[in-house]
Amino acid sequence: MVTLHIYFFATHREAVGAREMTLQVAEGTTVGDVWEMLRQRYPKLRTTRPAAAINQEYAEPDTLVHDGDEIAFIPPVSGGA
Amino acid sequence: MVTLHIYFFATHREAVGAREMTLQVAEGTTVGDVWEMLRQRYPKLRTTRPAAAINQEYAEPDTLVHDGDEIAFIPPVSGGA
Amino acid sequence: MFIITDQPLNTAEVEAAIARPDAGAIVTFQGVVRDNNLGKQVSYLVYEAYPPMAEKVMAQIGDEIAARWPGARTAIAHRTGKLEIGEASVVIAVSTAHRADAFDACHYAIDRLKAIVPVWKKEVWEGGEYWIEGSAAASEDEQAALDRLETLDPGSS
Amino acid sequence: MFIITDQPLNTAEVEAAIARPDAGAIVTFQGVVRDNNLGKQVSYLVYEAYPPMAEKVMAQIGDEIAARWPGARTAIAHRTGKLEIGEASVVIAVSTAHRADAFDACHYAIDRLKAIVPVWKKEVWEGGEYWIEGSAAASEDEQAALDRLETLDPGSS
Repeated sequence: MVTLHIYFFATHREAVGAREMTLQVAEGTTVGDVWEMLRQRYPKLRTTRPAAAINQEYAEPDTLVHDGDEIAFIPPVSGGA
Repeated sequence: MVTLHIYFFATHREAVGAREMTLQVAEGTTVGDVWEMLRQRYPKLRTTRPAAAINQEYAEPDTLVHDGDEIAFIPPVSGGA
Repeated sequence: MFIITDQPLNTAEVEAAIARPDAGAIVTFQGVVRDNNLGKQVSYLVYEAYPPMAEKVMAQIGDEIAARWPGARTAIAHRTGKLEIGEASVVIAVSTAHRADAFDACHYAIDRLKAIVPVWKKEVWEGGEYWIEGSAAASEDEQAALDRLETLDPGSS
Repeated sequence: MFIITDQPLNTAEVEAAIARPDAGAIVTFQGVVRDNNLGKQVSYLVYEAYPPMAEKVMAQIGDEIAARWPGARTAIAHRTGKLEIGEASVVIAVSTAHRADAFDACHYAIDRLKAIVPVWKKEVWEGGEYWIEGSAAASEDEQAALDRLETLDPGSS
């Protein structure tokens, strides 16, 4: 199994009701798969897949996750002003 | 006669050796004429006619001067940085 | 200096981080909380960030600027938490040898920040609140920001 | 605020003069004394001004900006006297509702200032000094400054 530390922000955080969680997934899981699992569990999450980051770097949906990875799903950003 | 208060800056000030002076000229004198008089008196002044201001507003060389006018000859400006 | 902080931003500190003897121009951008947006009266804003990643991405923007405008130095501070009207949410300072580069690079920095830095804004008004969703992060590359800059000259706007 | 002063410039004060609740963007330009110019080591600079006219012309630039970018507010402070390396000779702050206007208007302001405001700079280096002569004042109109701005976008520079 692969243990992931997952972070949620803004609308995601409110939909999930938590800022972070630990999730265990099978080997061979992609970051896109992780999002689909979360969508199943938390139906209030957005229907369109957001950007994702692995260990604080943007990652494509088909990127494999690894044990200990820090995963973040990034709602459309709106900082700056 | 028309009495003028004349200001000099930067290279002009150094060429004339004064920051300001009072000058009396005839009625009907233009600000361009004033420059030519000064050029005669202070040969170190630049040969090309600089911009001029009357009462703190840029003025064309053929503008007539009037009694009590504040005249300034403006070397090419170089403020800002 | 590339920081996320929940403290009021200190513009002079951000500018001091990029001062140097061969820099003749400093251009600073401050994003300030407005009292209205899209015709609605705003009470206050709340900014949330993913701080470690946001700081990395801001530093990446500084690297992009140094690559495109050699010698340019960039500092960025973004605030989080509750911000009142008139408070600064972001301060970006860029120093360069000559002024045109400083304007262009600073403008590029705020455009990039709004596109890719993981920070989110919630508008709160009387009786409601709303998370603003802006740019779908990571979908925009550097060239897009540069292309947009080119269309922003005063002659065409 | 449009001032000529022989005191060190206070950037925060200039910015405070143009802050207001409906302004979301403040762009500030600071011209700083560089340690070199055209390959020569500069010891210090001396700025001289025609203060009452300089302040009027700076205010005129503020009016030009308000006419072209409605709602924009401008403040300008220019220092005179001896300036050491790293000190600011000029601070220009512009506030607007949206950021692109603030960048364009502030850039316009410094270009116009360098063209028409009666201020002069003397460079002093070891063993010599020289009055810099820049723009033949009054010969440039607003359109020339706008045209030049258009050529300064990052794509073409």
